[in-house]
Amino acid sequence: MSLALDLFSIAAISAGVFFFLAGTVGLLRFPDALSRLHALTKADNLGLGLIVLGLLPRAESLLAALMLVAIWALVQLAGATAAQLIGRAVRRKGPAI
Amino acid sequence: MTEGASAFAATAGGSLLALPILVPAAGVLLSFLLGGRQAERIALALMPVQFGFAVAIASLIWRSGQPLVYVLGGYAPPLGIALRADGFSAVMLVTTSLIMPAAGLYARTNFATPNDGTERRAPLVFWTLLQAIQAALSLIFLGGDLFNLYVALELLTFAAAPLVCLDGRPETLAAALRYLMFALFGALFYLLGVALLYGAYGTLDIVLLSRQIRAEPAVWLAAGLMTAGLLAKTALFPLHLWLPPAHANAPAAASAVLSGLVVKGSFFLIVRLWFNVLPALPNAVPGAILAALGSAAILAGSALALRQERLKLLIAYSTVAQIGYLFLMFPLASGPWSAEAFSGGVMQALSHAFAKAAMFLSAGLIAESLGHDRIAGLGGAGRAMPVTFLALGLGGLSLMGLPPSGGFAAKWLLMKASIEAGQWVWAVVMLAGGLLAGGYLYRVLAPALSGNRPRLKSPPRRSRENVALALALAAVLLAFAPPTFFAFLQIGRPAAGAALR
Amino acid sequence: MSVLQALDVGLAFLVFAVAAWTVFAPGPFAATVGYVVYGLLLSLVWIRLFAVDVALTEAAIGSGVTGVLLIGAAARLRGAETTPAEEALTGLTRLFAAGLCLLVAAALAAVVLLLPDQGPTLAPQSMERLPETGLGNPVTAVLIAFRSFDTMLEKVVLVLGVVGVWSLAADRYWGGAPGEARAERPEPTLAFFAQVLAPIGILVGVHVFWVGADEPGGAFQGGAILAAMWMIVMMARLTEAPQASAFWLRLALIAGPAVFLAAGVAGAVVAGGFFAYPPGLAKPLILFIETFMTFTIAVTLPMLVAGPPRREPRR
Amino acid sequence: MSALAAAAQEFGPGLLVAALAAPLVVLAVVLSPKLRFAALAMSPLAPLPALAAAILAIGGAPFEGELPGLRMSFRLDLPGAILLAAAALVWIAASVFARADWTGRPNAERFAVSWLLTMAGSLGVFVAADLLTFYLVYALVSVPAYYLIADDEDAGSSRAGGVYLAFTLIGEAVLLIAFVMLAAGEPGGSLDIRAVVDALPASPWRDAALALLILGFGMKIALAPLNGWMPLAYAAAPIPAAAVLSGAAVKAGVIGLIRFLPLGAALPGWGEALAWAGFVSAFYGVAIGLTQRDPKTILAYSSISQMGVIAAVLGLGLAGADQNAASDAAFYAANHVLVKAALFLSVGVAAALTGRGRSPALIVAAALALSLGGLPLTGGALAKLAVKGTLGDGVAGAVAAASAAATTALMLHFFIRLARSDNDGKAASPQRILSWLALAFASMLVPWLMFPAVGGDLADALATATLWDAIWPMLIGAALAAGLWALGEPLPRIPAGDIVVAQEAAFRASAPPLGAAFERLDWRLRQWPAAGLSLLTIALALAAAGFASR
Amino acid sequence: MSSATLAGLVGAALVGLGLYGVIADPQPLRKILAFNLIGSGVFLVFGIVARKGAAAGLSADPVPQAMVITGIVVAFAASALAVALTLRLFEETGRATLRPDAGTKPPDDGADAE
Repeated sequence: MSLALDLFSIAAISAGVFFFLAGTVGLLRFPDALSRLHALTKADNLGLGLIVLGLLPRAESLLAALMLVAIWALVQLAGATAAQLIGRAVRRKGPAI
Repeated sequence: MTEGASAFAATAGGSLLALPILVPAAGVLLSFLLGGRQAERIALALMPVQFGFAVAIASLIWRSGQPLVYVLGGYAPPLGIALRADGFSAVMLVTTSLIMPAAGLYARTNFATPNDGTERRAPLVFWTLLQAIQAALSLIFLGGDLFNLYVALELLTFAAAPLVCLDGRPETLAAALRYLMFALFGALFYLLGVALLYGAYGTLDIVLLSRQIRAEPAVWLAAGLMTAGLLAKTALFPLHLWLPPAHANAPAAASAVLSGLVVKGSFFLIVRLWFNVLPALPNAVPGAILAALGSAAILAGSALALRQERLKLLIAYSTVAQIGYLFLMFPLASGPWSAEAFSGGVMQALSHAFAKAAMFLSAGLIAESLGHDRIAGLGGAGRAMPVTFLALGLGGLSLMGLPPSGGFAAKWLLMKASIEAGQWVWAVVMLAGGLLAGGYLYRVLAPALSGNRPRLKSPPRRSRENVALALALAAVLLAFAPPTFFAFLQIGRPAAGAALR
Repeated sequence: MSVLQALDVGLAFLVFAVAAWTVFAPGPFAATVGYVVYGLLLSLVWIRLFAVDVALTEAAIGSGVTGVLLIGAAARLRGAETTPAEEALTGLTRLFAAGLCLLVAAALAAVVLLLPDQGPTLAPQSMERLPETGLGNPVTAVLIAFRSFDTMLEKVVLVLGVVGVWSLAADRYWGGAPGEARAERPEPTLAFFAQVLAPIGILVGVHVFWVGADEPGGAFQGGAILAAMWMIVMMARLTEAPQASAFWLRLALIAGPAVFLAAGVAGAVVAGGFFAYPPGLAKPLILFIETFMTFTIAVTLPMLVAGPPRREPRR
Repeated sequence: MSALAAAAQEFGPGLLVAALAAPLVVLAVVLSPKLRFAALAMSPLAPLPALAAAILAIGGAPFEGELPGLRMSFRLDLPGAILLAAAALVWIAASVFARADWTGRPNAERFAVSWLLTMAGSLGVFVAADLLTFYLVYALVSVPAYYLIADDEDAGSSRAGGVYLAFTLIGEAVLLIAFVMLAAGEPGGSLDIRAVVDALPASPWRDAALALLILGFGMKIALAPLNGWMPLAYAAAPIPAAAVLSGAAVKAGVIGLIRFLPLGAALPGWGEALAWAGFVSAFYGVAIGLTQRDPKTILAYSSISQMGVIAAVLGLGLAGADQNAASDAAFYAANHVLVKAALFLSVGVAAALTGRGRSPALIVAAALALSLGGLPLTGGALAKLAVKGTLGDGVAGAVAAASAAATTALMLHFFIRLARSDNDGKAASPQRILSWLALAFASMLVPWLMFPAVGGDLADALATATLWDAIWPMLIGAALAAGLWALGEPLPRIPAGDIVVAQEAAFRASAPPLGAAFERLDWRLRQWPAAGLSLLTIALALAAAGFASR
Repeated sequence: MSSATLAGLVGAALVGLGLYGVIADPQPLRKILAFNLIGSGVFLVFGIVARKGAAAGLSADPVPQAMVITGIVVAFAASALAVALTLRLFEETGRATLRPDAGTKPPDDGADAE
């Protein structure tokens, strides 16, 4: 049982790290602001989500697990808002960021 | 902690030490809360109270012949914070509590709240920050913990910097920004030194540190950093970049406080550091470096004062020079002449405080009455406003070091110590400084008492002239300080270079 | 080298690299963004130093609120970015400056390395006297009891900071509100974000303050989180910055230090000394003081970020 | 005599304080606009306590006084009393003479304040007993006199005032460090002048202190080449101011040398150096004076010369451990106080008189002028007699005789220039003429009264040999003057102040570039990067210095 | 090398970097940034001191930690004041600079009657 959970954790966290890595590469390599934003939000949403998922079985208590989920939710909220604002700014002032 | 216990046995009346800090701090909060005319009322009402505290502390020290100690909250150092007052603290407190009301009375005209009671920016800020300066200075003079003193330094900077640009002119804004930035620079150096000292000894209490201090790299780096940081706040040449524009452009009452008192705050801490924290260490070479910088300050500051076109800038550069004298006491800190050197340095701090405050207030009156403060346009002004120029001249007497004046007494003591120590060069520098001071005062006073009276925009109010004159007379009266006064200054001064206990 | 050590070294290099970016970045805006990242990384360093209280403070104030302040300033300073030629340093001066800075850093590093591994400490004494305060978090005990004088004065510094910032207002704006006038229509995305986040944030802030007595957290950290919430709400234009002349605002700004100071003076009457707490009543009294401090920090930080009044006062 | 001695002990101390206080009290009253006029009328009375104290001390015995609250102490001994008496008389006469200057002029108020301050200092230097009191009154007699010199506010007096002030302040600075050395050399920590001078010969700072003392006081008495300020100042000052400055105020330097040179200890090197400097000055003053046209300037050069003689006497006294040199030099100087002041007043009176009144005035002036050369039966002859013992019969005596001849020539030159000088158009008030006559009379009489006090024998003064000794140098001098006159004044015209012109030029050439260099340095250092680098450097230097001094 | 020592070295390096920025960068805002770098370097030195003082069951000495917290707040207030001054100066003059000539011009007649 614990082995399965460990394997699950490792898989999920590794996947999360992969998305973060991919997002970072995208942030650095993509040509314009909107596509960079696209890369970044993927890293945030998927990467963090997978890591949180991987960590959930290791949480010491239900409260801790809830906090992990809350963190993910808050980052979702912040990321979405920031992406919105940046996207709007890009549209208004042109993509020269 | 038997050692700690003996050092922090509460002295009778020690609780008095907290009041000169807490009362003006409370004044700051109340003034800001109530606003409007209340700020001025609170500030002025608390000044006599503050004087009472200062005198009471001085008399307690005088009667017991011992420094006064108070442990805050019952948590003795090293865990907690102690306040401590020695002879030097007491005279600085009294000096502050005399100059503050003078500046306050003078400033009432400039920073009055309109009759309808509408709150105005400049008055509220001025009266609030004036009290903050008082609280910060009290803390600097009484603080016994190096980190607590860091907070005091920042308090002082925060209180002083906005006063510089109270009138909002661009050049004053630039001056205030330079002042603030360089002061922050200095504060960081000080704080870094504090971190190193804590890392080495686990305490920041001055007395406890002085008992454990050893000549080791951490201590020397800390001493270098802290001293340099404090020098930046004291504007010792060549770190004076902020002082002339800041002091010359601030409102006169603020200039008087900034030049007379605020720079003395960081100087006081340098004295604390070298005389109270590090007295057991060999300090001849660092002392000589400080005095060499002081000498450069005296010569360059005076020479530059000679070349200014505006009276307030001239006075500000003269502050640069006069600060230099303060540092001539450091290479003389050990040896049989150390008491003389210490007294001379303190005397210089006191007499410059009074004299410079008097001169800035006079210069303010001159600028207001004439509508400018160009030296070339001062011809005959002394005839139109004789009392103002008398105050300016008497202050100048002290700067030149002519008798009878506190400046003369200071020079005498410092020169005697430097001759006895065989360090001639400081005496020669002091002489040159006095001559140059004579030169720049001549530039102001000679034309002012000659030629036709200029037309005044408005004659200065007699009461304000008297304030300036009273300060100048105080600088003169210091010349007659009795020997007991110098004995009082020595209370609580550890002998420099003394062997480790 | 263990994994943790490897991570430490990596973190160290990352912190250093981002710091170097903030110094050498081409534009002030980029540098400022670098600084915010740097602050977050620094919080991790603090966690690795087992100083969670500091990490929270650094993240909230050192990186967060300071970041907002600096980014706002960088945005408004566009146009002042070019350096006049006469202010540019010559290569030789730069080299000299770099050499001196290196020397200072080297001296500092040497001294730090020379410090004994088991250094002098006040931890035992703190623990010894911790029970008197009724608190569980020794850092909070130092801040509110052992060195309460520092903390009270530092609150006064914050008040002076507000006075100083406000003193930069033009005379006609005195008593008015800082910042631009409120837009007719709030930015919808931001408004939504603020509406969702603010309640959660306030909860978290109060929580951080409350647990500060016994666990990492306290008035500074909680207050900073609350402050951030208010700033977000103001940024979303859901509410306007208050007028500088408002009595309630002034009261809020001084409440922390004033209550602290009053309690300190009261100590002289009832507990035998300034800033002493009466035995047994220490914890409630401390929480009482901290409540006001938290509130004052929550109000002060946004006012410091908002800058001087820039609108004519409404009478 | 014993009655006077008793009175001296009884009233002396109080009178000493009063001597210093009286001018200051009058000054305080002058500052009140309502009482100003009355106070000014009283100013000639201000030196009276000083005069009374001097009489008590000369006739009775020396005495001391103090003001413990102000940490001031006073002492009046014989040399001081002789000079004090003469100075007080001059201040009384000149105050009466100057009363016309008190009112109705644009600078009257300023003049009055400077006058009274200078008076207080001038009387005070003769009674100050400790270093600090002496330094205070010395500053008082020196600094406020600036406004007596620069009174006219034209270019010439501004220049004279500036030069005077520069010399004064440098002199003060030099003396300050000398005094500090004196104080440091006294192991007991006493500041009493006698104590510190007694300790001087054994002090580690003996030579430096002596050099600085001679330099400092030498500037005050205008020893060549530090003489440049004197002709400018006396020519620029109004007549009564020139009288008190040349008569009374300059003697602050003389009393300084008398008080501070350890005359009891034989220091041949220093003594002879001072003596030669004095003699050089004595002839230098005459030589340049002969080239001058303005009577006031000529009198100033005569002062330079006479002060040189006094310096020489004191130098020889120091070389030979001659204790009497103090009172002898004081007597010589006292005569100069009275005569020189009276001569300056003569210039004013002569300028105001026309026609029949002028000739008698010129005769009095001639008598005064020749007194300086040592004309028999005048105070000048007594003065020469008094210092004869110290000068001796050797080289110094011969040089002194030659200096008497030179002085005679210079004074004849002065007389001719005075006789030819123009009328300034101002009417001579009776007040002025009377005060001048009174002072002239006093300058003839008072030396006779004081001569016995310095151990002189009046009969000796009237002996034929003495008379002849006095006359032959004068004849030589007269011949010299006549020769020059006959040749139509062939000497080159040297600007008044001679060497000071070069000193001023050197100052003008060096000061502004130096100041500009400081400004450039300041500008560089006040750049932010420079200040930041300074801060780092200082921090590192302090740390390294501490580290290295382990 | 312990993490505390490493942090101390990072602190020293940050101080050096910040110093260079404060000295060499002419723009006030960049200087404020650099000040904050120095500040955090100094705080890290406090941090290592605290960590080396771990004792009595605590993993770090609480006293330096408390000082750092106080220091961070003070540093923030200082930044806020400096930023406000810089912005105001920029509004008034169109440039933000620390050049020394900004303050030494003689004021016009009457403009300096406070």
